[in-house]
Amino acid sequence: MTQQNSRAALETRGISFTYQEGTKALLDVDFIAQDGKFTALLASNGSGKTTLLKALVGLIKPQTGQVLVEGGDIRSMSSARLYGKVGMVFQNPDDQLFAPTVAEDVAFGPRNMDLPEAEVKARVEEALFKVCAGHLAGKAVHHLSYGEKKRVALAGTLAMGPKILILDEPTAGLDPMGEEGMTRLLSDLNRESGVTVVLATHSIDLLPLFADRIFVLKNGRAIMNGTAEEIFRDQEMLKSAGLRLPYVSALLHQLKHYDGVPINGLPLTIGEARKRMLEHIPESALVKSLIKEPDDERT
Amino acid sequence: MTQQNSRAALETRGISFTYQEGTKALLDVDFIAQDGKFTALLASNGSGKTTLLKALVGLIKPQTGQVLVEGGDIRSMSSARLYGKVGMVFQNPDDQLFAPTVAEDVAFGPRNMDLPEAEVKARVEEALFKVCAGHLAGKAVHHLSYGEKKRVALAGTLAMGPKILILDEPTAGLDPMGEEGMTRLLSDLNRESGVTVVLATHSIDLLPLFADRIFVLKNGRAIMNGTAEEIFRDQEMLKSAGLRLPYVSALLHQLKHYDGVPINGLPLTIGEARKRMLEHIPESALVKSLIKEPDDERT
Amino acid sequence: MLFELFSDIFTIRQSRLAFIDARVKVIVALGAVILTLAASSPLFPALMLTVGFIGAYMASVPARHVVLRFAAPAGTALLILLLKTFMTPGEVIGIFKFAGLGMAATEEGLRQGALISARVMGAVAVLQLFSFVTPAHHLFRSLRWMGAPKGWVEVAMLVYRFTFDIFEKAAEIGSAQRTRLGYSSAGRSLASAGTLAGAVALGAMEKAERVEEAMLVRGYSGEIPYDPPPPLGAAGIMKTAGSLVALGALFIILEAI
Amino acid sequence: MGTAITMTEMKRKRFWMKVALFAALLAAWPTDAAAMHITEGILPASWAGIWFVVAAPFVFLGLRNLRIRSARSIHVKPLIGLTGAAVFVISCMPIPVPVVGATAHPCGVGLAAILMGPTITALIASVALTLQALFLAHGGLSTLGANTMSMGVIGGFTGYAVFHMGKRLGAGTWASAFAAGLIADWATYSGTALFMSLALARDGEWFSMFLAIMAAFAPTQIPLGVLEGFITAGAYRFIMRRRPEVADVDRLGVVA
Ligand SMILES: Nc1ncnc2c1ncn2[C@@H]1O[C@H](COP(=O)(O)OP(=O)(O)OP(=O)(O)O)[C@@H](O)[C@H]1O
Ligand SMILES: Nc1ncnc2c1ncn2[C@@H]1O[C@H](COP(=O)(O)OP(=O)(O)OP(=O)(O)O)[C@@H](O)[C@H]1O
Ligand SMILES: [Mg+2]
Ligand SMILES: [Mg+2]
Repeated sequence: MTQQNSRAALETRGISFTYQEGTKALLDVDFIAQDGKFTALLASNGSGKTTLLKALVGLIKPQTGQVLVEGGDIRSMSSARLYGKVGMVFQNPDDQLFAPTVAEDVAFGPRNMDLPEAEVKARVEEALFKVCAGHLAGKAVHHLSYGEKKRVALAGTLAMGPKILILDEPTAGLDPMGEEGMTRLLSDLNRESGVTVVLATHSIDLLPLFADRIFVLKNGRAIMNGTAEEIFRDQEMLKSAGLRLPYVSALLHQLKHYDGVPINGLPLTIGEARKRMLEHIPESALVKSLIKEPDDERT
Repeated sequence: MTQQNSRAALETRGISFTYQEGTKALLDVDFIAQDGKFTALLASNGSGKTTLLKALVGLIKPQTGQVLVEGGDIRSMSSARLYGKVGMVFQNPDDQLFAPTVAEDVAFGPRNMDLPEAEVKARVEEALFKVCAGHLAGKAVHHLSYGEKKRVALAGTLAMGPKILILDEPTAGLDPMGEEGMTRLLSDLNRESGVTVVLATHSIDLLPLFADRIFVLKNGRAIMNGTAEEIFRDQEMLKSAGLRLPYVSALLHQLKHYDGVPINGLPLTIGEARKRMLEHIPESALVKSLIKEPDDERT
Repeated sequence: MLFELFSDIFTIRQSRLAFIDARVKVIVALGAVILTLAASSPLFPALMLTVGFIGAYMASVPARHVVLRFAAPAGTALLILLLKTFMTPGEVIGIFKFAGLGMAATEEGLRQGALISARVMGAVAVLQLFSFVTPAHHLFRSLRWMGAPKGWVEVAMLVYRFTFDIFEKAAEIGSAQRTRLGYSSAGRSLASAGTLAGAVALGAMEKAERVEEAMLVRGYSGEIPYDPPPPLGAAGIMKTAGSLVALGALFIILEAI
Repeated sequence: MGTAITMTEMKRKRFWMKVALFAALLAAWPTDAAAMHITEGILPASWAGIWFVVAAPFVFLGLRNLRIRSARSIHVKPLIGLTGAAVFVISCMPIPVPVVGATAHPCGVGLAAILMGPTITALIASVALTLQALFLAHGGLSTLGANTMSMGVIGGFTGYAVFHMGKRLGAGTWASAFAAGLIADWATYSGTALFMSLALARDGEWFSMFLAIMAAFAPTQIPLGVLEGFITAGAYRFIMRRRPEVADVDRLGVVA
């Protein structure tokens, strides 16, 4: 899916937004999410991530500029058409589960689309299955754990069959397992089902590394965009945006620039870092007997 | 401060707690926080961290077992005495800022201690200074950013002058700079002002590494406690508790056990990891010209 | 204390009664309450009370919880009994000394008091058994099916769903106030309680904005859609009619005794 | 006890002694007394039905209001649902009553009426009372009409009227909110006492029954009403100071 190139699924052209009491939350932001790609917004607290995402789905109306969904201005789109294409998952799952039970909640979207009840049922089941929450269908929403709520909230959007999925901090508040599970889930949705994924996050070590393209915001401006490699290569920019390198990259960066180990490029994941490190350790220094049967915990 | 040893500031003896509707949130938990030390509770979502912290300050009453503060059972302590010694900072700052302005909010605790107004003023100023929020004193609470709210909430507790500080997920929701700032702040409070710090977290890469002792909870049981080195050495246990190694340690672990690099011990921080890695890279491979003037970004 | 009771966890436990169509339960429960109120002797209400206890036991509701829920109505029932016994004119059956004063209990009063108290306990038992074995969302769906005003049911669903969240928030704010000694004197308690109420109300209004946004992006256009339950069917009608006839028969028999 | 008119001095004295006895009983009962809501089963079918008929139009006014406002702006329904839940939670807050040493619960209608207006308050009250009857065994289904009438309608409308009269007469917001909370609470409890006495008394003696019930409730309700006044005023002041624009009556209020 990732091959079909360079059609913009979502695009903003020079949008600016100022909240009623005067906070300039977005300043002349150009943003593009290519069709079928995984795009991340990376920025520190209060940089305007949530505001931008809300503008993308028409929940706030920028004072200047344009928001385009598949080339069409969202101002000229009916909300039924817009929300049939674009789904949004908010940060706090408690605010987006409003029915008494999980199944009813997930059915909310499809029912609003006036689908026949049989289709609604099928979609609810499929969506819950996708997020590994099939067993929760009959449960009361207020009895779910935080991680379960996050997944059900995602299912509620997936059930509407959006081609574009927008998520605000999908891993915030999740523990390591939950974080990894959610990341894998989103990556699978993107690669296997071809869903265009756009997400905002300020966590650095896992989620952004899956992105085809990362936009960095700072005080409401999109100060840079590029691949993860490009973004994390620019340390000045990262620092000024209040971000940092992933821990693994920071280690290798320090080995290179403080100790003089001539590491190639800037590895971002553990797997890559291992490869780069091994290039500098003489074969003779390796101790075969240390090697355990590799299990599946590699990242 | 960390020298004076082994007096328990906080202790629980076999406490169990079951919520009204039947969730067994704590099961026979023995917990100790030594005086002047930094103690972390590390566990995945829903393991009982928050419940344990609430039990420590008497907000919930365990059905069995005892909670001791400086050796005294909290059931026999007046709330003025208890909360004069022990301060608690909750996870969501929005739920603990209840005055219209920052200064008034921070003054809430000291005023309730019946201190003279001059003393209250002094304490407010000092507490705000400690959390680097002196400039916010006159601001309206709902105009603060999330990170600012977190720091002000901490100031509100510090202003009461507690010897023991309990925090629930102090870095949750904070961006990289906020996370680092909060971690440094807590570490300074502990080392310089001698405050006993107890906190709960499920983030792994930064906060727990500052702890003198870590307790791991799983389904309401304290399954292990020890130094960070001890905890992260036990991978079986980590996995069963839904946790993982810090990213840097994971890299070195994989280099050792998948590739056979004979790394000594298990480094947890970037600094340590660098040292261990350099032991295996021949001096001759290093390229002096790569080395930049080191700035202060080392962790 | 009050809020701890507000729990629907028991309706999730499997029990035979939980599987009965909620519409049948609603109609039968209403019938039972009406008959209980119409009773002119305490026998039928007493039967309902017994049924309520047995049902709660079958649904494995903890006894402690049952006692807690019945405590307040039982208090009222007792009060009514005393009020009626001592304040209704009629044939005096006993005089009790209280604070140097004779209190005359009358037979007529005792009879009336016992009847009303029995009705209270019987009707409460019916309702509680109903709520022990009927998940709230089944109730809402039935109400809509029965033609209850849509707006009312929608508001009720939202209130029900978010009560739990908001209660947690209230508890959290209260705890934060407590650890900062906000309840260390009567005056402070009062101020803190006011702040707490305000913070809870404001928090709810702010949450409403976020909830509304989440509803909008999922196609909300002013009405919460629902899936109408299938027709009650012959079996359901038979069950309802059968239960009502049985209740009616028992009522007539017990009234005649 | 004869009719109120033929009461001799002696009988009158005895009457009040009995009232004191019931008041003591009520106060001593460990759970909060059911002063606010009429318990399930107390009203005979006829009275229960009458109050349903009387209360229904007010709830329908609330529904109509909801419909009109929802048509104009889509946020009204979630806003009312959430605020309703908040009022419900507030009405479950345990308040220690100093005089009798028991805890009781505020009724919250004063605050609801200020924030949402009287007809929406009637609607919310009917919802909250239904949930309470089912899940807390407070109030009841057969007494739902009467309880909606006393709490939602009598309490709500007096609270709303007092608040706006207070403001018009130049009393400050705090004082107006205090009065609204206090009067709404007392009005609710008077309504409850009135409905109970009407149902419980036989011909001619309802007034003494009314007085007895009022007196029995008084030890908790008089101080509780004052506390509720403070809480209502505190809550309203908090909202006004934090987010004055949110408390704008036109967003929620009902003078439509
Ligand atoms: N409803 C609002 N009214 C006024 N200002 C707002 C509102 N929401 C956000 N802001 C302000 O707009 C700016 C951008 O906020 P936004 O929530 O978009 O940031 P964010 O990047 O999502 O931050 P976070 O990581 O904390 O979620 C901030 O300065 C914030 O204080
Ligand atoms: N008020 C409550 N009523 C009932 N059950 C609760 C309540 N609070 C927590 N629980 C349950 O108790 C268990 C422990 O919860 P707790 O909040 O202590 O976990 P935690 O480790 O703090 O999780 P998290 O990382 O998500 O904050 C969980 O199963 C939770 O669902
Ligand atoms: Mg955000
Ligand atoms: Mg927690």
